[in-house]
Amino acid sequence: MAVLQFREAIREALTEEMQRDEKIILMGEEVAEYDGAYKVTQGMYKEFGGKRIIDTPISELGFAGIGVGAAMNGLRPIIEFMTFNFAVVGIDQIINNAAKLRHMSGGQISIPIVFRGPNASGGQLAATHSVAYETIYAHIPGLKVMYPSEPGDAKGMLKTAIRDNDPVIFLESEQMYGMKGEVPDGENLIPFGKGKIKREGSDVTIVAHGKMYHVAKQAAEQLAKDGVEAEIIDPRTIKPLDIEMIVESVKKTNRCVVVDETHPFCGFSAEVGFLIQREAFDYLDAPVQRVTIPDVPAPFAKNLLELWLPSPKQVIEAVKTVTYRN
Amino acid sequence: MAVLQFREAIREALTEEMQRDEKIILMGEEVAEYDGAYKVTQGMYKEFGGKRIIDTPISELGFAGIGVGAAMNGLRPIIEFMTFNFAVVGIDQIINNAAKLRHMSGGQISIPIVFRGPNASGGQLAATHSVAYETIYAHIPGLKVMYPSEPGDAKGMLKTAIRDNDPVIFLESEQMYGMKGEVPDGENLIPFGKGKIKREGSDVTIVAHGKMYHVAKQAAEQLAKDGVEAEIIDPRTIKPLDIEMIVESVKKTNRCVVVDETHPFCGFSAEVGFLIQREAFDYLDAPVQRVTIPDVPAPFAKNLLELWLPSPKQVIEAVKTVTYRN
Amino acid sequence: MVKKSGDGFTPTGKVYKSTTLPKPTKKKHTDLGLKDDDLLPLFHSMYKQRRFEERAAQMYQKGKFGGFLHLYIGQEAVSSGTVAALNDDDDILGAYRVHGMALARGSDPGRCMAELFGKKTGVSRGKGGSMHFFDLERHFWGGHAIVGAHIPLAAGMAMANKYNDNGRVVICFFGDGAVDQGSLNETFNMAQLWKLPVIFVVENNGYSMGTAVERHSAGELHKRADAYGMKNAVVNGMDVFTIIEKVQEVAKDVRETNEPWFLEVKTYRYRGHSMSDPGNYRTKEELEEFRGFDPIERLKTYILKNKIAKEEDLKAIEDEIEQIVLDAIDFAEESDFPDPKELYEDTYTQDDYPYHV
Amino acid sequence: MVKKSGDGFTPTGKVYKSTTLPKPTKKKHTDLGLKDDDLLPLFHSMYKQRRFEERAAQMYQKGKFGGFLHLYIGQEAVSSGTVAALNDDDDILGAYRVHGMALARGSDPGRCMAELFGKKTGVSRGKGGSMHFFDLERHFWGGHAIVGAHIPLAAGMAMANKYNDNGRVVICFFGDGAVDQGSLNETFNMAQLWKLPVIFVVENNGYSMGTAVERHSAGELHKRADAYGMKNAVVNGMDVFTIIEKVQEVAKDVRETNEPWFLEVKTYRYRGHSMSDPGNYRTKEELEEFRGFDPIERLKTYILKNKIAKEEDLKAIEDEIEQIVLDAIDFAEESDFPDPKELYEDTYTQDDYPYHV
Ligand SMILES: Cc1ncc(C[n+]2csc(CCOP(=O)(O)OP(=O)(O)O)c2C)c(N)n1
Ligand SMILES: Cc1ncc(C[n+]2csc(CCOP(=O)(O)OP(=O)(O)O)c2C)c(N)n1
Ligand SMILES: [Mg+2]
Ligand SMILES: [Mg+2]
Repeated sequence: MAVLQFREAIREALTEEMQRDEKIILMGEEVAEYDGAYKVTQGMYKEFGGKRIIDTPISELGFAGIGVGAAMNGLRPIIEFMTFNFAVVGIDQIINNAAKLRHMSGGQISIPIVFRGPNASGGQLAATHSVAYETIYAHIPGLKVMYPSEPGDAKGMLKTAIRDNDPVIFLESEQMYGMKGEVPDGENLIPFGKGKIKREGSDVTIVAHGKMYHVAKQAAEQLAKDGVEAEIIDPRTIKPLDIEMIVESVKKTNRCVVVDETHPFCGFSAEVGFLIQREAFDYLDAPVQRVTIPDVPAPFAKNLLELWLPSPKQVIEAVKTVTYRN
Repeated sequence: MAVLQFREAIREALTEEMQRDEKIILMGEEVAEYDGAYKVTQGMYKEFGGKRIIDTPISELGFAGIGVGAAMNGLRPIIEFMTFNFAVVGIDQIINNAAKLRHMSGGQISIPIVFRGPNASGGQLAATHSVAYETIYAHIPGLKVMYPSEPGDAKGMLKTAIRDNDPVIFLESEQMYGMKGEVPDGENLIPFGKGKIKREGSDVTIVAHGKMYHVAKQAAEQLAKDGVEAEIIDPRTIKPLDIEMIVESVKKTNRCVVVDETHPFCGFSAEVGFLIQREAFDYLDAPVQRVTIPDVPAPFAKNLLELWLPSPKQVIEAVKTVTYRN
Repeated sequence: MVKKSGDGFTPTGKVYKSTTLPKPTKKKHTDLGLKDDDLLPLFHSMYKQRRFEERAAQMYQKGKFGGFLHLYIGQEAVSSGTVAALNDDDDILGAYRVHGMALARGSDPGRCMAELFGKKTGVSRGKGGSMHFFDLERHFWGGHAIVGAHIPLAAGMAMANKYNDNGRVVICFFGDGAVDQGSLNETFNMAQLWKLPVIFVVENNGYSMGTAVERHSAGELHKRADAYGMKNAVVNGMDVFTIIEKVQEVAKDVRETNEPWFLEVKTYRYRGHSMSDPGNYRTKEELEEFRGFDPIERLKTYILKNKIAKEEDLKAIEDEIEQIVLDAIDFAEESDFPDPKELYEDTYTQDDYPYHV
Repeated sequence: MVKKSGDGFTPTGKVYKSTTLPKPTKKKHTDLGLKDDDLLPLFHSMYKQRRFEERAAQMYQKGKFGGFLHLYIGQEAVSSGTVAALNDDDDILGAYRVHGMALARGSDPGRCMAELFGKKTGVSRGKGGSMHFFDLERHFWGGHAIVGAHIPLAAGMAMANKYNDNGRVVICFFGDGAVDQGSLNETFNMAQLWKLPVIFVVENNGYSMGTAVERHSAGELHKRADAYGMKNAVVNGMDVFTIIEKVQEVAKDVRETNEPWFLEVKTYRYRGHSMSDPGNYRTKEELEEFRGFDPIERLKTYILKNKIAKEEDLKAIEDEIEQIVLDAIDFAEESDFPDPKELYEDTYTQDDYPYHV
């Protein structure tokens, strides 16, 4: 078990897969000669050269579409968005081409492509640079969506994403890139749609993925001191979602809080809550609660941004609500 | 009370508002000389001329952004997308500029703009041309989202949208344009966030907007024959949502089915279901159920498309489920 | 010509002669490497498209199928010429007016008609319809109906071809309306910068739906390539020999240099944009004038004048095609609709993907 | 110069002298309609930007604020020259490297610094930060950080100006990296077709983050306008007189004709792309060479050589500015953070908007 930074775990996945399969290429802004805006691809240009690690202009629509075209025609492109906020100008290629071409061609086309990069808030970058996009991608059929919370998961999940023959949205976090964690040696493929119980507990289920897992974890540690044992489920894959694991847990704890960095309205938190009430209605002792960013764009000011981001305190409050300790 | 086609009601709203306020302009593909791809703007070019009714190239990103810029600088643009499927190439201007500029400028900028056009399936047009986008827009703070189901609502809602100083997404339906309905004479402004109980009933609440209202209505008529009285709520505004009205109704009926033409995962139906379980937990006698299009892109083949679209039959099934009549 | 309005924004006024045809080639078929025997198949190819679509329009009007139907009638020299000029494994992409291109590439007329009907025997298994023909066996890659969105795909396919050094060229067709989408410019820049073996072709038929090209695009279309230093040319699209000549020449250059090209092909569609379009934006005279340049008639005249075949040989082909198209309709009619379970097929490659409800 | 790699895609290799400067104007300030008295304010304007940013960088390094910080140092001739050439009610938009432009337009240094600090007294009330300065009173419209996304906004603002016939011109700045966004092309087409009174300016500083312009854009940037028949020119951006001359001339033409322009201004940024960029993609020699063209030093030399002011006059201005900037820092430091309730302000104009939870 090596201890690696998040970015190193991702780099290992990329590198090992590229060594394994020469049809894999990697494109994006500053990925090659600059060694990556966030140094995820450091050294890879040197190792694989300009035919496989490709710097692009700031043309997200264009290079996302070029990636899809290359995938249709036999390559296995990995597209890095400097952040997913910038993917919005190219989102048509993801929503209308990557996600739908297989369907519209009656299954003739396959599109083995991974779109990856940092998602959600990266600190004080203001409204356009802070959105968590998993909700929007997960809403669109034809895509698979992953968002790891720890380096070990990241490596195993990314390898799965790269080997898959369908388009995958693979979300990372600029703020987690430096975070360290254990990464299993050898090959450790983590399948789609398999969550992980990252903390066992019997009093409440907390569903939290990506950066929010760490918020949930802090809250759980605090709650434990008050004698409340939270079970934390990190779904890891957003879509397809491991709803079975969540329902199983809720059947045990009878209570659930969803922590989510996307906006509340029609957000991932809503889906989880909806599914739980539908699948575990008779087991619920309290309505499912959610802790999300609010229904406003990200502010720049430090104090407002702190208010804006979900906090362990809010999670604790929500747990108190579902456990009727208020 | 005049009886008008849906497209006529929209045209009346557009025309009356443009007569009232000369800062209003209307832009889009084929809106002027061609009289509108779906004839919504018929005759308006003749009445208002090329300075106010403006044909655009097929450049959704460009003209959406030009609209936002014009709105920032004192005009009140109405942007017609030939359909909202094509707005996806321009969505960055909506999500990142229209929705966020006021916030990022600390309230200095206001953006009185309406983006309107047909949404969701328009018949056998296949995967890229059949998506209902209200879920995605409603997820993004900074926008308001409306989707009328009847001509009378359409006129009153569109007038409100046009007079508002915030960006509004106003969704219509190609398939409803020919549908007739009563339109109140005189000015009848329908405010944001006010739903309407379109059918009273005590056995189950059905929430359905836009085209789905008519599916719900058919189902309700059928159900009535079996002695089940459904209350139908058409929220009309998707965001802000009249959740109070829905919760009020559910407190009476204790059961709810949401009918929604967007995809299920993180869809509008999930939000409504989530909110109900949170706000009316103790009143629910059964989990909220939903009837949506499935989690696959729209197929072309007629028989598959019929399967794909929500049907009164599915609504009846769902009502049977929540009333435990299965 | 376009009047510019003083106070409006978009140039306005009825447009006469939206597009002016450059001169056709003066070369004979033998100068283009075509044998006498190649001409009847060319005629066959063009006429097949024409009759297929005329019949498809009838079927549409009879209510045999729904959705949009965009006819290619008038533009057949472009498809047939292109296919004649390229290798069979060169990759072709088109927009949503592609019945002609698919048929020219050899897609089975029955399977094409079945696709219009939404049958499971269709070229896209009934999932795509008129706008989304795909026939990968024939290197025909669709069928794309978000205007401009397939332009990057073409460059990406060319990237893969270059990567694999397989000598294949990609050719990508789109309408004059698509030239205004930013996807074109982003792609042109990368195609030129990265030296991608791809030919971009705008079929400038004078109109984007009801909007004359002068009303939607500033400047001449082919000049959009100049900005990137990309090679480009304007070509007569009503003459199949001209298309063959130019596409041969360009494909050769692309194969040798890996450098992209942009061709502006001036052509004309006789029918409305789609079945519901009355075409009030153009004059009868203009339509008549262009019918006078009909590519099929033109080839016919050439064949007869040069005594390559006789009237009755051509008639025989016409009859043969009539039968092919009628058979195609029968095939489509008799084919089954997709099975309900097919709704959940073809979205993911993963067989056991757990769809959400 | 760029090496093209045989098997790769993007041109590769270290780039020396990423940008070559066109000749500066030979005109004297009086030829440009400037009086002697106008020169010290120009110096003031440029030097203020320089010192403001140098101090801002220090504050950033001290951890006084977070987020990105993109410095404009080296490019000050562009902002100061532009402001000098335009009317005060002409509308200016910029990208995310805009401290200089706002200061040149007269935004209060204290409020600018406060914005960096995220304080409620900031030009954007602490909601925008470094990348999103807005000062509508001064017709300064931001501060836009999605690369290329403000280009259509500028055209839309010009549309409104034309509609209202108010004689205002819009000028829109963006970097060489933004030229590759399709938003530019879509906007250029409509601006030309619709005759919109807008000046687009690419500040070509040789690099888009770490990518030299030859590595991200095919062809010369100003030629992107040729495709639309849009007037364009290339200008030396290290000389403030050249900017004044050209912007005056272009603005006059735009006001008279309502026709758009595209200017390529060649300039250079001395610092990294942002605070975290070590700048390994360029040589020290190149940086030194461009520091040799420093616009502030250049104006200083001109003023002294032409005896418009003395060393000590300039020194006095420098001291004054030093104090202004220190005061700005104090103001920022002492200002309050926004009230928590402000989180829910400024999203909608509607006061009682019922936010969801
Ligand atoms: C992005 C997008 N916007 C709008 C449309 C609607 N639309 C379909 S075809 C068309 C006109 C295209 O004209 P052109 O490119 O000249 O092709 P032609 O019809 O002449 O073959 C329009 C506006 C669309 N399909 N996609
Ligand atoms: C759409 C989009 N893609 C990527 C980015 C990330 N990004 C910010 S600045 C930048 C480089 C822009 O360079 P240039 O336009 O030359 O401006 P300069 O920094 O030189 O002033 C990049 C890639 C972004 N903000 N928006
Ligand atoms: Mg056309
Ligand atoms: Mg630059």
